Amino acid sequence: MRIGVVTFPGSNGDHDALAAVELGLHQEAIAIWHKDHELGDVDALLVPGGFSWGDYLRAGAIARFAPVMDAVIEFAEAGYPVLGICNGFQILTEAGLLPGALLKNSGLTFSCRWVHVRVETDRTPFTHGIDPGTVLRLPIAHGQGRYFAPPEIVSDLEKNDQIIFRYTDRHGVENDDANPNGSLRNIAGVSNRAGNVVGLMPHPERAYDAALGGDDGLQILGAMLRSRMAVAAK
Amino acid sequence: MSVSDTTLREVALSRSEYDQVVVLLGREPTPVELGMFGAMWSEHCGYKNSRPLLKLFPTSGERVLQGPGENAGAVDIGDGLAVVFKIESHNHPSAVEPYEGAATGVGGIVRDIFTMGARPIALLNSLRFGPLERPRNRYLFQGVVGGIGGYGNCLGIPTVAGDIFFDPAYNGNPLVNAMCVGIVQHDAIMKARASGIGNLVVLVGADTGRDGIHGATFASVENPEESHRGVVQVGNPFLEKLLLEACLEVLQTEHVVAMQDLGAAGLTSSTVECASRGNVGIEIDVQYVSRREQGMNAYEIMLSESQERMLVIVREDGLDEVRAIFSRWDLHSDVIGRVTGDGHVRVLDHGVVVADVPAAYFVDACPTYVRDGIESPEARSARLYDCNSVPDIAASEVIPWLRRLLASPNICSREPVVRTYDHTILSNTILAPLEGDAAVVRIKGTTKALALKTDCNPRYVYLDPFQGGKYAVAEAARNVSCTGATPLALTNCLNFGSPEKPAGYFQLREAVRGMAEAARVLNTPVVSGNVSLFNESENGSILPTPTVGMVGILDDASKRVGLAANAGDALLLLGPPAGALGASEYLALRLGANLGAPPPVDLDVEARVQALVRNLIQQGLVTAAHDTSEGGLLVAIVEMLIPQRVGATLDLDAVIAASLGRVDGGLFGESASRIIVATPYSQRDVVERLAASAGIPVLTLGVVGGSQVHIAGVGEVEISDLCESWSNGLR
Amino acid sequence: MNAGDASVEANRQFLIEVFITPRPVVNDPQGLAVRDGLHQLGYAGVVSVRVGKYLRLHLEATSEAEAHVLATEMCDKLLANPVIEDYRLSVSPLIADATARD
Amino acid sequence: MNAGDASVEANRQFLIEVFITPRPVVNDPQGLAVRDGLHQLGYAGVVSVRVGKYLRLHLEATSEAEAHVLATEMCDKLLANPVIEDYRLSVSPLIADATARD
Ligand SMILES: Nc1ncnc2c1ncn2[C@@H]1O[C@H](COP(=O)(O)OP(=O)(O)O)[C@@H](O)[C@H]1O
Ligand SMILES: [Mg+2]
Repeated sequence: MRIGVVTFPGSNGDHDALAAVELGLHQEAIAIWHKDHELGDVDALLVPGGFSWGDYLRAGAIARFAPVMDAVIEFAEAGYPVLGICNGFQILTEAGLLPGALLKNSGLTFSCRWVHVRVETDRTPFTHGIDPGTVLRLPIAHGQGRYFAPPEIVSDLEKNDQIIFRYTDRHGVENDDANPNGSLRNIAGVSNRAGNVVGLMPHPERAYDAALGGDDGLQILGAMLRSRMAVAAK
Repeated sequence: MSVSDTTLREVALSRSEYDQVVVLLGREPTPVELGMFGAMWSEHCGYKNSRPLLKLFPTSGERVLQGPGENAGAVDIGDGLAVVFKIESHNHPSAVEPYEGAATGVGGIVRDIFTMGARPIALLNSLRFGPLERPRNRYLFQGVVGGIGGYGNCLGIPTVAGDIFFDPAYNGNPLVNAMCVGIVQHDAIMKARASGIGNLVVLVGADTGRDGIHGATFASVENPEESHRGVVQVGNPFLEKLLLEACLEVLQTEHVVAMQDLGAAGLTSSTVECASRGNVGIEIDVQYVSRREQGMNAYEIMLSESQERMLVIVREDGLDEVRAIFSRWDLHSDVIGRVTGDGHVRVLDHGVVVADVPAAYFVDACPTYVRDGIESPEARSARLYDCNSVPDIAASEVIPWLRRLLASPNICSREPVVRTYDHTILSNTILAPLEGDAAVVRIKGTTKALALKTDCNPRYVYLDPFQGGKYAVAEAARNVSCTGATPLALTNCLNFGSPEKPAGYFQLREAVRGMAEAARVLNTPVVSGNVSLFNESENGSILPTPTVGMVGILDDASKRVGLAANAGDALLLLGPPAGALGASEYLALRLGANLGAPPPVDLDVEARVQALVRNLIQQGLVTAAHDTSEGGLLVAIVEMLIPQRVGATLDLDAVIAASLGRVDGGLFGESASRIIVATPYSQRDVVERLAASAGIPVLTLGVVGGSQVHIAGVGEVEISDLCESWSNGLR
Repeated sequence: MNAGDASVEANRQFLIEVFITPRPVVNDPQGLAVRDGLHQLGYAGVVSVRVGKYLRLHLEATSEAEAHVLATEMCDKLLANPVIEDYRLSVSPLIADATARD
Repeated sequence: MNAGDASVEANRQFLIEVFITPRPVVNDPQGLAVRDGLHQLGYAGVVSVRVGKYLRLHLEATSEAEAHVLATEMCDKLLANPVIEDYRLSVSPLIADATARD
């Protein structure tokens, strides 16, 4: 499988995403530049973390207008798997590919630590084959990860099975202590209506090797490989 | 015509230094030249007071590829790779504007690393503040921590280790030392030596503004808040990230002959250093320098310390390719001049010469001072304080004291700080902050890893600069050894008060002597460093703080060991068992003052204890290792129990007996060369045997398990209670 | 919003608006990035951008003059960082109704 | 600041001020923190604080009306995010002299 990784000015998770694809998934990683107008021949796309344009104004706000974004939007609308991680999630919400927005953490500081998230649905290419209710341990590292969407949107998300990950304790129980940033209803990741575009704040691409503290991230990245046929069939 | 005292004060030159300038030039300097001399002859750039002392450091070794003198040191780590590292202070700017001061400190040290062609892979920071009860100190603390995280996180370089210490001597004068570590192929190491007459001088990155004018001079005078009149520098980590990637890419081409970041004294020091190191001249015209503001004159342009700028010396035929790479990264670059053959730094403003001085005058002719140093009477009498005049504590007081020590700001959990630093980015961190005595980061594509730590107990250095200097090196190395890594080399930042005061000079000289001796015996040459003197405020000098940044190598990364003990492990103490009260955190808390002689370091024992622990780790015999430092033995034991929230059953009578029979001395006294290891109970005797054959005392302290810490003859306490004391000290 | 009770009878509420900008000579990386972003969007006419903060406070005070004095003090002490920022403020009386909405 | 040349003759410069606030339904922890900080300093009369952004743009346009249209577009596209933010803007002509200072 050929997995594209987009680099924006200020991206810094691109190296990890490329490494996770190559060293963790053993798949081909393709670096894509923000000034490119085409994605080339890729089967799936990772929009990595970092501080695109310094996160100035709002995280992801300026990146959303990068030349490559037209191609990203086209790719997403064609139903291919697109995963936005951290800043990538922020960019995809700014671009309107995902609902909601990500605000400054309720604690007002950057937070780097390992958290638990519960997989809410297996209908996306990034959770395909993972039993709903499975708890994964992943690192977070962000200052603006508080998920917010207006109430009517959130009920839509619930109704349409678009909430993909929730922060929980290690036993899968949702509570305030397990919510690292004040996200609405402990939401850690959401998808678009179709389910092929997913964004999450935790970093699966930094959890591909037990030596790093855990390899649960491989389940999310690896799900792409299993679900590929399903997506291609559409 | 003679220059006024006010002007001289502005450039921080003495009258006699000015006279030397006139003699050298054979004429009065122009205003621009005078400003340039002021910057280059400041302590910060010229090391006027420290240069003779720095010669005491051992700087070479089989693995040293680059010692002091370039932007950073470089050490061979095999596989054709080198580790490049340096530590630098940003104390004065942080006292004025803590967030931006600390942020730009990180920015500066990162540039020093990628200037060498190395990719930065880790950041460390060493911080000193006055007590947090004072609102101003808390403001500085929060700002500094915020700035370090804000800049490093954005750059995507993990901040993996550091150290923090509080003492009233840092009121109004916090210390902010940042260290960066990078990796480079041997043959890709780039130097800051201009060469090739006719080659082009290219300035790339941020536009030049009026920020930080006289930063270098201002870093070398007392009372920063008062003396600082320039515009505070505001960092742009986003721009630095672009510079980092673009510079590393440009260095892949054949077109660059030298690279130098613009740090203190901006264009002045970068042009002077590039020319002087390369034994060539440089001619630039400031009209080509892009500005952020209108109406800047040559003086301001030459002394501006605007951040995120680099000087690149490029072959003319490669210019287009180099500039294309920069513009691909949306970076603006200007050709501002050329390399010349006459050894002069010549500055033009629209073709008119405004400065023309042989580079050597700025560098080689910089005056140096060797002064008289005398121990201050206060430090002397504090050192000679009779610790045994303090009554011992009763067994019933041990647990309350333990809790008090665990909650002390100098000992308690650094979690509230480290959580705001991204330590997982780059996916190399295999021993994270709080997991081990040093951080361990793997090197992708090899089996190797680096162990990194900064350290300095400034209380020790204050009370006995020579022993304290030795101890700082020994402790940093010990922390590295406790992960299983072999200490390779060190960098250091000498943060001291005024060397013009005999007591200040004494501290500086003695600490450097001690550090040099330890570095020699422990075989960890000094490959880079930085000097920050004149750290004084209305309450006098800071505690002398020679921060050591140690780098070690672990050939097999999978062998690394943290500090968390497991249930079922035995705890063994390696090294001389006795603790003593002198200069301890315990005594400081008890008496509210820094008192007593710090523990002396027997470097031979130190080296053997460290070798032993590395050997044990190498053989897979231990699950955890941790040295005893502030707080002494019992605190160190509890620090090994906290991560797994597990208890232990301890018998520490032998330690107490060895410590003149004092309960407080044995449990809370401090000492050098002690390491506690946790080993599966069944392997205890193997460890004992190896220790015996290495000639190192070994003592079984107890067994890990349960939810309580039981201490024979003392009582017990829930580990969760101890966790609570430890966790909340910085909140 | 529990401080909003009317127990101190004479007090009225004022809206304080504080406009904080980076001082003119201070580098404003955020402004530069936004300017470049706008250029990328095709707004070539954007000459410069400075990004600051906008605070809205509801404050109880006995008079507009007092509100002004208090607000100035708060800016000097906490809201603006004089080392790198300038501020300007405006005070206006709040009608009870508006309070609820803001 | 190289975009500031006067080659487009008809153009004049305008100062655009943009005031961005978090939408009322959005929690503003920063505002709460500032309020608490002010209470701690003894300003008990502070009822609420909301923290937003204040942008100052210098924009070339042929008329104030055009400047207003452009500024509104920029806000809608980039400067504010309608999911979480409200904005207000004001346009005023810049006299040549003021340009240099801001
Ligand atoms: N400023 C800091 N930044 C990052 N990590 C830090 C900082 N200060 C302390 N740490 C981490 O906290 C842990 C404890 O540090 P310290 O108390 O200095 O250990 P020791 O007493 O063994 O030298 C280490 O993992 C260290 O790297
Ligand atoms: Mg240690």
